[in-house]
Order: sequence, then C-alpha cells, then structure tokens
Amino acid sequence: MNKRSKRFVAVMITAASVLSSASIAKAENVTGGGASFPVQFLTPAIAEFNKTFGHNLTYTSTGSGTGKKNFKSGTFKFAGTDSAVGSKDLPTFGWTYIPYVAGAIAIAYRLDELGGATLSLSPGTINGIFGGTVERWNHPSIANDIKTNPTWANQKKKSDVRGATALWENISTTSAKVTVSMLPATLKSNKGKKIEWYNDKTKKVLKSLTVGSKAEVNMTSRVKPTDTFSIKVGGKTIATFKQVKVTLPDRAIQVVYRADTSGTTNNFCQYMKGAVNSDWVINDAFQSCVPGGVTKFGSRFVGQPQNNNQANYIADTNGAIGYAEVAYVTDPTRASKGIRAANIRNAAGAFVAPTAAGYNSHLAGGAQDSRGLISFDWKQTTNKTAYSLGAVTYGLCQTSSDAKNKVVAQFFEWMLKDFGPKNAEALGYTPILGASAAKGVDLAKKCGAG
Amino acid sequence: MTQTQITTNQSANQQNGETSKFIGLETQGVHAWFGKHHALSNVSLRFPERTVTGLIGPSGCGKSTFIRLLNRMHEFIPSAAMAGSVLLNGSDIYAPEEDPAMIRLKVGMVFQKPNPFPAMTIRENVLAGIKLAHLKRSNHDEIVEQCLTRAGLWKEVKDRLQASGGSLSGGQQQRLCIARSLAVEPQVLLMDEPCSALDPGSTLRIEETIKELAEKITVIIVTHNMQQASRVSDHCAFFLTDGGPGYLVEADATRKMFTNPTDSRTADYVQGKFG
Amino acid sequence: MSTVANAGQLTTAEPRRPWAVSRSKRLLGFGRMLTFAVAAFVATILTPLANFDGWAVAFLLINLAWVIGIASKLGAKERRDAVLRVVITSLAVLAFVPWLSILVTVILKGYRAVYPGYFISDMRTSTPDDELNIGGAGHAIVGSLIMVAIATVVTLPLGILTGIYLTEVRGRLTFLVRFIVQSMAGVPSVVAGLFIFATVVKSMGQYSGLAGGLALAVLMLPTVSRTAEEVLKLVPDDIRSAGYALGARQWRTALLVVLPTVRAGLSTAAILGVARVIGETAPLLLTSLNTNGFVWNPIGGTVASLPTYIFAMFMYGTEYSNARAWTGSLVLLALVFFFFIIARRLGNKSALKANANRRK
Amino acid sequence: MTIVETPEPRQMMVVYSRADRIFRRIVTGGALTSLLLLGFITAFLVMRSAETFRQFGLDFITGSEWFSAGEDPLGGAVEGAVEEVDESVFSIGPMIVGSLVVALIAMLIALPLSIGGALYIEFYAPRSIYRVLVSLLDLAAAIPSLIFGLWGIQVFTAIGVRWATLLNDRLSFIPIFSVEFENFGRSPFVAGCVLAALVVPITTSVSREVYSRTPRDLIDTCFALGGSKWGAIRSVVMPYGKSGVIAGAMLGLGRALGETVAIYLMLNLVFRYSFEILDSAGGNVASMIALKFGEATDKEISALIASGLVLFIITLIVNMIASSIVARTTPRA
Repeated sequence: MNKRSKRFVAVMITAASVLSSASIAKAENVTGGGASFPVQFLTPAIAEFNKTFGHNLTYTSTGSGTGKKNFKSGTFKFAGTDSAVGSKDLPTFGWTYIPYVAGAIAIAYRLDELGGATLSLSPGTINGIFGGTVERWNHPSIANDIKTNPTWANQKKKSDVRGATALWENISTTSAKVTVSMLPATLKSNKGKKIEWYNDKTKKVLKSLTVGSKAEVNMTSRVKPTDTFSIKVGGKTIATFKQVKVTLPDRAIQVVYRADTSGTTNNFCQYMKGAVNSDWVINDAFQSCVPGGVTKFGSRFVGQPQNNNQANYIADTNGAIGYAEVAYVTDPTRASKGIRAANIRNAAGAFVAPTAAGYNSHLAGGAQDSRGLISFDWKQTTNKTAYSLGAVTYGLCQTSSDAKNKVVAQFFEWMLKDFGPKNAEALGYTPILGASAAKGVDLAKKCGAG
Repeated sequence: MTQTQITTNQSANQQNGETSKFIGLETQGVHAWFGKHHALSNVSLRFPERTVTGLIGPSGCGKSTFIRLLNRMHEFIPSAAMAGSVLLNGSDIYAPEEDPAMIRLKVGMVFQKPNPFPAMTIRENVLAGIKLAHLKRSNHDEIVEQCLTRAGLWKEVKDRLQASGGSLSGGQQQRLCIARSLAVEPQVLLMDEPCSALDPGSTLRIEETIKELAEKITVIIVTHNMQQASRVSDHCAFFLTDGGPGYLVEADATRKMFTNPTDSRTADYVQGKFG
Repeated sequence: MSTVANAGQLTTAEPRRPWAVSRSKRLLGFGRMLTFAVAAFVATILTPLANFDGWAVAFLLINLAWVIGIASKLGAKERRDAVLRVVITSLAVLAFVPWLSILVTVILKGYRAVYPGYFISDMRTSTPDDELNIGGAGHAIVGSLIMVAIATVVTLPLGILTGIYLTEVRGRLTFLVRFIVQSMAGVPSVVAGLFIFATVVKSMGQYSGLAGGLALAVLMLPTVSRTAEEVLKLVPDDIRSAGYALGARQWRTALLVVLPTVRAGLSTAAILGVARVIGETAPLLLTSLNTNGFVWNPIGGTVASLPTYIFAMFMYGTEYSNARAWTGSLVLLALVFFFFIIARRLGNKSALKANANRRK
Repeated sequence: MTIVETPEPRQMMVVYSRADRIFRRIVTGGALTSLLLLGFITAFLVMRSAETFRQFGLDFITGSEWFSAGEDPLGGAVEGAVEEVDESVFSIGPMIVGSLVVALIAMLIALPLSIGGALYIEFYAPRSIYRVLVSLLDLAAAIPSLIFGLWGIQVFTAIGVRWATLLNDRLSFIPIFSVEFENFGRSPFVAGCVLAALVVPITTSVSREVYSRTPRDLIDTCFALGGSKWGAIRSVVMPYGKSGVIAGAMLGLGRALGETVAIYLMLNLVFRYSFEILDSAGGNVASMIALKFGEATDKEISALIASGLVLFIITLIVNMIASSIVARTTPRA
C-alpha cells in the first residue's frame, strides 16, 4: 500500500467513525412529509428533536395531497396536512390526526407610497382585491377602510432600547392599544424600569408600567388623532406613533397568488368563502377558487410557486399584494424591502394584525371534534381580538405498535408540550394551546400505542 | 481463354502444429459479385507451395477481391456473392460445414494499411492471434521472439516489447502485423498491397521479410508495383478488366512473365505501356 | 547564375512573420477599444440602456458603427468582412455572457457557506436558517453519488451493448434501435420521473435511491448509447478485419480487440452521461425526494441528492438557506466540471485519437 | 476465346459459430432493452392517461380550463363528509401553445447567437484560446437546468424586465409586444431568454462540430480563388453546415420544450391562449405537471400523466425530425 492510499484509508476510517458516532444506537430513521405550510416551523423542530433525542426524523415538503397519498401507501411513516383526509386517501390501517401547530396567513403587500404605514382592510375590500373588482390602490373601498381605521405609523426608525419593540393597535377612532414586547435579555437588564406612554404634545405620561417578568405588556388609552405619542422604557424612546395621512396612489394592484396547488391557498379560500363571500370555491388551486377564475385577469394576477417566491415577488414589486404564511412576511430581509402585513377586520368589527395571539383567539372560538380536527367559526361577532385568516396543520400517524411510530408519538407530544409553546411564535406560527393542545397530546399518544 | 495452371514442383510439405497437412491452395472457376456488380470472373489458379505469388494488374481488375476470397474475408461486405470453389488442402473452404474462423487461422492476411491493435503492446499484438483464436500455447516468449525475428523486427523492438503497437513507425507497424499473422502458424499468408502506405526504405525491409517467409510458407501478394513483383515473387498472375468483370489473363513464373509473356497485353503491362 | 549563388549564401536567415500584427497597431487597437468602452459607459448614462448588459450592447453598437464608418474607405469585399467580423464576435460574446454570468454568480453567491464541514456533515440536527458554519450537504453529495452510481451500473452495460449492436452486430433492427435511442434523448425528465414513480416507487411502497437512480438511468441511457456508438464507429474496419484474419470469432474480436481499443472512449461516454444527469431535479422530486441525514441504503427510503437539496434550500426562502442553495449549486457545478475534465483527459488519452485524426 | 458461362452467384451469408450466435443474442437483447423501455414508458403513459382521454377526448388538448374538485376539504369537519358531484375539468390547450411560444422565443434568440458563437470559435477565435473556448462550451452545455433557474430568478429577471420594458415602450404597436398590464417579470419573453441561455451551449456545440468538419481544402480553395472570409463562410461553411445547424436547433427545441425546473421558477402559468410575449401570462406543460403534482387528486394525476404523454409525443416528433435530418445529411466518410 503506497503512502497516498494509506492516507485515503485513514480519511475514510475517520469519516466512517464520525458518521457512525452521529447515528447513535437505536436511532430510528423516520421519514415523513406533506404540507409545505408548516415547513419553517417543522424544520427547526425536527433539527432540535434529532439533536435532543438522537433520532433521524425527516420531513419533506411535497404538498398535503402527496403527503396523504404517501401516508396511505405507507411510504411516509407520518404526514403533514392542512386539510382533512379525503375518502379516497383513507388508510386501511389504524391512524389518527394530531393538530400540532397553526399559523396566521398574512395579507402581504408592498406599497411604497404608504411610507411604511400598515394598511387595514375589511373583508369586503379583500374580496374586491382578490376577486378582481378593486383594480387600483386608490379605490374608494380601500380609502374607506383607512378612514374607519386611521393609520398610526411608528416614526422612529430604530428603537433606543435594544430588543424592545412597541406595536400600535386601534381599538376605535378615539382609543388605542400599545403592546410592548421585550426579548428575555432586554427584560433582565431593564427590570424595575418604567414603561411609559408619553404624549409628546401635552408632555404628559398617559400610562405607566414597571418592567417585570412578562415579555409582553399591554396598555390602553384614549388618543387624539392630532397628537404624537412616544413609548419609553427607562426614559429611552422605543417608538413614536403619529397618525399619518395616507394618500393612496393611483397605482395598479398586482395580485400575487400561489401558482402551485397548496394548502395555504385552500385555507385562504376557506376564509374567503366562510367569512367574506360564499361565491368562492374551496380548492387547492387559486385559479379554481376565485369566483369566475383568474384567467380573465391575465397578467394582473401573477402566480408564483411556493411561499418564498410568492413573498419575494411581493417584496420586490411595489403595488403587489398576496397571501402567505406570516413567517415569510415578517422575515427581516423581505421586511426591509417594504413588505407589510395588513390588519384585517374581524366579525366583531375590529382591525387585527396577524399575530399568534390573534389567530389563537380565533381558533379558541371554533370547535374541535373527536378526531382532533378544529373547525373555524367565521361569525365570532363578539371576539374583538380574533384574526380569522389562517390554517391549522395536522400530523398523521399510524397507531400500530412499532418503534418508528413511537418516535413519531414522542415527536408530536414534544412539539405540543415543549417546542411549540416556546418557539412557534418566534418562528412566525401560532402554537396550539389549551384544550386543543391537551387533545392533541392525547391523540399523539395513540401513535404506536397498538 | 485457356485455363492457366501453375504446377508445383514440390510435394506438399509437413507443417508444424495441429493443422492438417498442407496439400495446396487452388481456385476453380471463381467469380465474385458486389450486389449486381460482377467484379471477378472465372479465375482458376493453383498456388505453388513455399513460393511467393504476385497478383498484378491495373486498378479495379479484382486482385484485392480475389485475395479476399481466399480466406473468406470477402463475405464481410454486405451483398457480396461468389461462385466457384476455393480448395484448401483439397477441400472447398466455402463448403457449408467449413468454419470460416478455422480457414482464416490457416490462411492469414496482412492488410494495405498497417493495423496493429492500438490498445495492445507490441508483445500482446504478436500474441493477439493466439489469444483471439483461443489456441493453447505455453511458450509465449519463444513465439514472440521467433515471430518478430521472422518478421525482421526483433532487433528493433526487443527492448520495448511493452510499448504500444502504435508507437512504432509505419514500416515497423506493418512488420509487426506480419509477425502477428505468423504467430498462429498459417499455411498461407495473403498480403494485400502491404507496402503501398510505406516509404521506400520500409518497403525494402518488408520485401526482404517476404522472401525469408517463403522459405517456410506460401505467400500471395497483391501489388501495384512492377519492380516489387519482379523482386519478390516467384510466380505472377496478371489480372485485367475491359470494363466488365476482372479476369485472369495469364499466370506463370515471374521471370517468364517479365521477359517472355504469352499474352501481348501482359507484355504491354509489365513494360509500363498502360496501367 | 548569380541569383542562385546569392540564395546559397543566405545561410543564417532571420525568422520573420510578415503577416503578424505589429506592436504599435495592437496598441492602437487596444486604445480604440478603451475609448469605445468609455463611450459606451457614457451612453449608458445618457440613454435608457443600463447596467452591464446595456453597456455591452452600447459597446457592440459603437464597434459596429466604427467598422461601418471606416468601411466606407474600404472596398466592398473588405467592408463586408469587417462588418461580419464584428457581428460574429458580438454574437459570440452574447452567447458566452450568460454562462459566464452564471459561473460568476455561483462562485460569488456560493462561496459564503463553504467550510470544510459542509462536505461531511448533514442537516439532521441543523436547520437551513442556522449559521453557515453549521450543517452541510455531505448527505446530499453522498446521495447524488449513490444514485448516479446506480444509474451508471444500469446504463453502462445496456448502453455499450446497444453501441455494439449498432456497430458490430448490425442486426435487422439497427435502424429502429438507433432511431429509438435518439428519440429517447427527448424524453422530458419529468416524464421519466412520473414513469419511475408509478412503477418502481409504487411497487416498492417507498421512495428510494434505487428509484432515483433508475429515473436517472432512463435519462442517461440515450447519452451513453449514442456516445458508445459514436466511439465504436471510430474504430477502423481494418482493426476488425485484422482480428477476423487471425481466425478470431466475432465475439472474441468484439470483446478482445474492438472494446479495449475504445476503453477510454467508453469511459468518456459513461462520464458524459453522469454529467448530464447529476443535476436533474424534476425526476428526483418524484422518485427519491429528500432527507436530512446520510442514507447509505439505496432501498431504505428517501435519499437526499444535491439537486433536491438545492431546491429545498431555495424554497425554504431565508437568507441563509438561499446561501446554502448557492453553495450546493457550486458543489454540483464543481462535480459536473470534475466529471467533465476526467472525460476530457480520458478522451485525449484515447488510443483512437491518432486514428481519428489520420482519417480527417 | 472460349466464352465461359457465368454461373449463378452463390449468395454468401456470414455464418456464425454457436458462441458468436450467443454473443449476438446477448447484444441484441441489450439493445432491445432500450426499445422495450421506451415501449414501457409509452404504454404506461397511455394506460394511466386513458381515463382522462376517455372523459375529455380531444377537448383535453384544445380546451383551456383546468379545474380539480378537491376531495372533501377540511371546511366540513364532520365525519364522512358528503361526496359531491365531481366537477373536475382538465384540458391543456394554452399550456401546449405556451410551451411552443416560449420554446420558439428561446430558439429565435438562441439560433443567431449559436451560429455566431460557432463561427467565431471555428474561424475567428485566436488559436491560442480555441481549445479553451471549446471546453468552456462543452462545460456550459452540462450546467444543470436547476442552476439556470436559480440564476434566472435571482439574477436575470431584473435584466430581462428592463429589456421587456424597453421593447414594450418602443414596439407596443406590434400586437405581440403589447401588454394588458405592465408587468413583465414572469412573461414568456423573460422565461424564453433564460431558456435561450440554456439552449445556446447545446446548439452552439452541435453547430461548431459541424462547421469544424467543413473540408479544409474547400475553404482553402475559396481563399486561393481570392475569396474573402465572408465569401468562404457564405459559400462554403454555411451551406455545408446548414443541416447540422438545423439538427442542433431541433435538439435545442426538444430540450426547451421539455424543460421543467427553470420554467417552473420563471413563468406565470395562465390557462388562457395568449400571444403577448411580454405579458406575465404564459403556459408550459412540463412545469404545470410539477406545479400541480403536490396536491393532485387521483383523477388529476391521470390528467397530469396525460399531459406528460402529450409533451412526450411533441418532443418525440421534434427529435424524430432532428434525427432524420442528421441521418440524411451526415457527411459520409
């Protein structure tokens, strides 16, 4: 054996030992796949799970339909889906649904003329835009929504306190709510300091709180449209809100939809049909769910494959609007290009931002059946905090006793109890909480239980 | 036209190896066609043993076709046909029960362009026939040396037997091809214009080789070159065509053909009056 | 004669190249190009032309204008020649620009996520959005190589047999086989994927490296068969005749003489086939899918591959995942180039080279 | 001279020994595998798409609507949801037309570039970089289309949109350059440009190959007769290489028609016949298959396979034309 081949063998042995040590004994290879909607939640979850428990779980985003078919044929040990399993895809073996995470779908847009202000849209306007009747941004229905929900914009480019942010929400034309949220480190270093809602014009403190252990605190106050307000932490300003006069430009609206068939589209269409206009058709293809189809709109409606391309296109195009899972909209790279998520008016008449809290509030108003499926209630006329547009995504697992199924059970239980509540929100998703989570854990325990 | 015969003055001689006794090679009324084209008509010839027979004649007179008929290489051309018989040791090589591969083993061939096997070394080239025909030989080194010596190449290549056959000069390559043909111990060696692609120096060497070979085996050589025919051959056969199929004009001892031919056309041709 | 005597005395001749372009002329040409480049830059500022592509167009137009301008001084023939020269050079530049742009893009965007671990670690415990010095594409590289190996093992014998059939055996179906092989080169890759999905994946009940390899084999077979045929055709008939004349049977001639002669060429055929299929994405999305970890078992479920890895990283849609996608592209391109260079070197070594040249 | 009767020719058949016959049988078997494979693929496509063709007939090819009724979506979260009447309609007319349009755009751009590139390499490039150029060209032909797609969407789209805007500004009076909506990013034109970039190396490579086989003495003769380069190229090289260039173009066209990933990323698919090439609305069969596959119902999968069959037949025809041109015109050695 010459020197070079000796070195080669040495390298191979090292590589082999590295690889074998990575796959600890009893580690299970478990393959699953399906819906692309939860991918940005599932990917970090799986990485963390594999790291913690030493297994090798894989999830490939193939779309819910393929996921369900592969689950039925046993090709996937577990699957993810945003919709119920159809009669043709019902597996012949024992199986169960597990609701494990949800996510708000944002109406994402970019309109530079707004100067970063957040748009508020009523269901009627959304119907007009996505149904093709509202063609330009200065359409009266959009202007009207702004009038009923004046836009307050943060004038301060950068918060003076690192890791602390403030969010403004209108409660009515004369009152507003401010939510201050802080990262754990910021919370620690600012403990005991005062959070103040300060009126810059009258130089008065409207509300004041002390930084405690809660990462998110709310303050509500009456406001005058002409005043300017600062939110301060320990005397340092983190945001300055001012009602901005928005002049809507005479610019064409470019609707950007998902070109591929997807559960996101399906859930968007469910919302449109349930909460907005019953003419909509529930379908995985956007072209098929708009009343009358999009063909007649030609290139004014543009399809993009996959969430990220759709979100990129909106972020790159002034005047574009579309729908996408929140995680793809709040991403800093795209946000810096000017993509924003609109507030949507709910059945109770309030304009709500696509947050985990808002969507959870909406889900809490729905019902859950014995299979774990959560149904939406579009008519929650008293729930002012609900953000109604979103999707719940389910895991599918086999109940037969099998080491791999047990790993799947462990995985879903861990996500519901541990990973989800801790991380879902930061990843742009909505954790399943409360009774639904308890039900989910029960269902997860059925996997591999025999 | 009278049938021409070259009679042998030597009796059939014993050959080495497992091959059957060599009685002689002769053709009887051989014709050849390419599709509808009648290329060669009615050639009857007998080749004296351990001599060199030169086949001469102008281009297109069917010499090459004829020589390829002698070891069944003719049939590789699609649409080729023949008539008559070619007798090797008294039996027709075109008889249905004859195995062409066995015929070719007894009747070797050297081609116009040197064609050593490019992927083989000089040594492997010499032994190629043994390997290809699946012959059982144990004395490989001996065969290599013997064949290369007979082909007049041994001194030049003995130190680089492992070099590629393609690394030799054209003349050396052709001698390598001769050595390769000798390794399977043929009774007859056909040479189809073996020097036409070579320079005069190499040609001379090959001609010497041919003369030496004829001490042991029968050589049949097609050549365009009158000087070459007169230098190397013991007998000559003159082919001609009048636009139709080629035919044999006459065959005789070379000296007679070049000095006192029977047919006037032969005289004209060997004197270079046409061709 | 005196002229002859003079000629004889010229023993030390200086080598000269009267046709060469002089130094000053070259400098002049360079200066002219520089001037045009600046002019083109000015044009991009003053006209709607923008960016590098606009500059290039302006540059070419100015060149063309100059040639037509000076051409008025020339005869009709020279004028046509000069214009043709600029037009053809421009077209050639335009033909090469996209691919150079791709090369530059892949390198510039791809080098970010390169670190030694990229080649040996997988994504089992890391996310596409993690720091770029965590995780890697080792599993995808291994998966790609396994699938390509399967495709090669399946295709090479079939391709070579087809090549031998077309050149040595030449049976009754020669025309049909050649025709079908050429037609198969046009099977859209997504159709090949659908076919293997419906047959192999469905019957095995799982996605697998084997299925992926077979899908690639469908796409690779025509390339290999055709190249094999081309290479075998280059073997001069003399060589075959020499084999037969030595008393060899056809099969021994084919296997012991013809095939060894084109060994290098056949390796080239295989490698060209590999280079052709290693970047195929669509069929793998339907047959082998993707996974996060190393999978060595070709029938043990989903397997990652470089194309599906790149695709998944790109679709994940974050800054870091995008960087990973480009690094994957860099690795993929490097692999393709690597195979190509091997093919080239083998091709150059080919014993047939000399023969092929002689034929020309 | 006695006239010799010419005997009947004895037809000669190459007789093979047993070993040879076995060898030939094995080789033939290997070669027939390719035939069988293609047969299997075709049979599979025909079988799996039969349902679709039975239901929609020719409308599948001429119609322009694609609607897949989903299977009881989550909205009705009740056990055993009611099966509705299946209203699915599948037809791919605009996708076929769109595939042809994009491929034609690609070829129109690629062809002059390829011919120019090939002529440059063979007749203008300095000899010192000739080999480098040829190698680069072959390498370019091997770049995976996925990378073209990434490059297209992240680098080229911006450039393509600028060109499209310019074309639209100046030439919108020509119908194909007019747009309904000023949105050029995902138009057949931009996608066609990327496809052209993908096809150029292939067609250039083939053309160059053919040009390089132009007999040198013909060109030299041309020069010796006082001809210019222009004359040599026009009167010797171009006619000699014409069929090769056409064959190369057909190969490129076949590739352009079947391309999936690059188009998947670059083109907005709309089920409507559209010939406005700057408008972000086009069609493509291959990428439609990829787009619809993930969430497809069983019936939709049959329709997708039927689309695959149609695409297959189209590319097959193109390739047949290409190979027959090649077969007819390959210079005989």
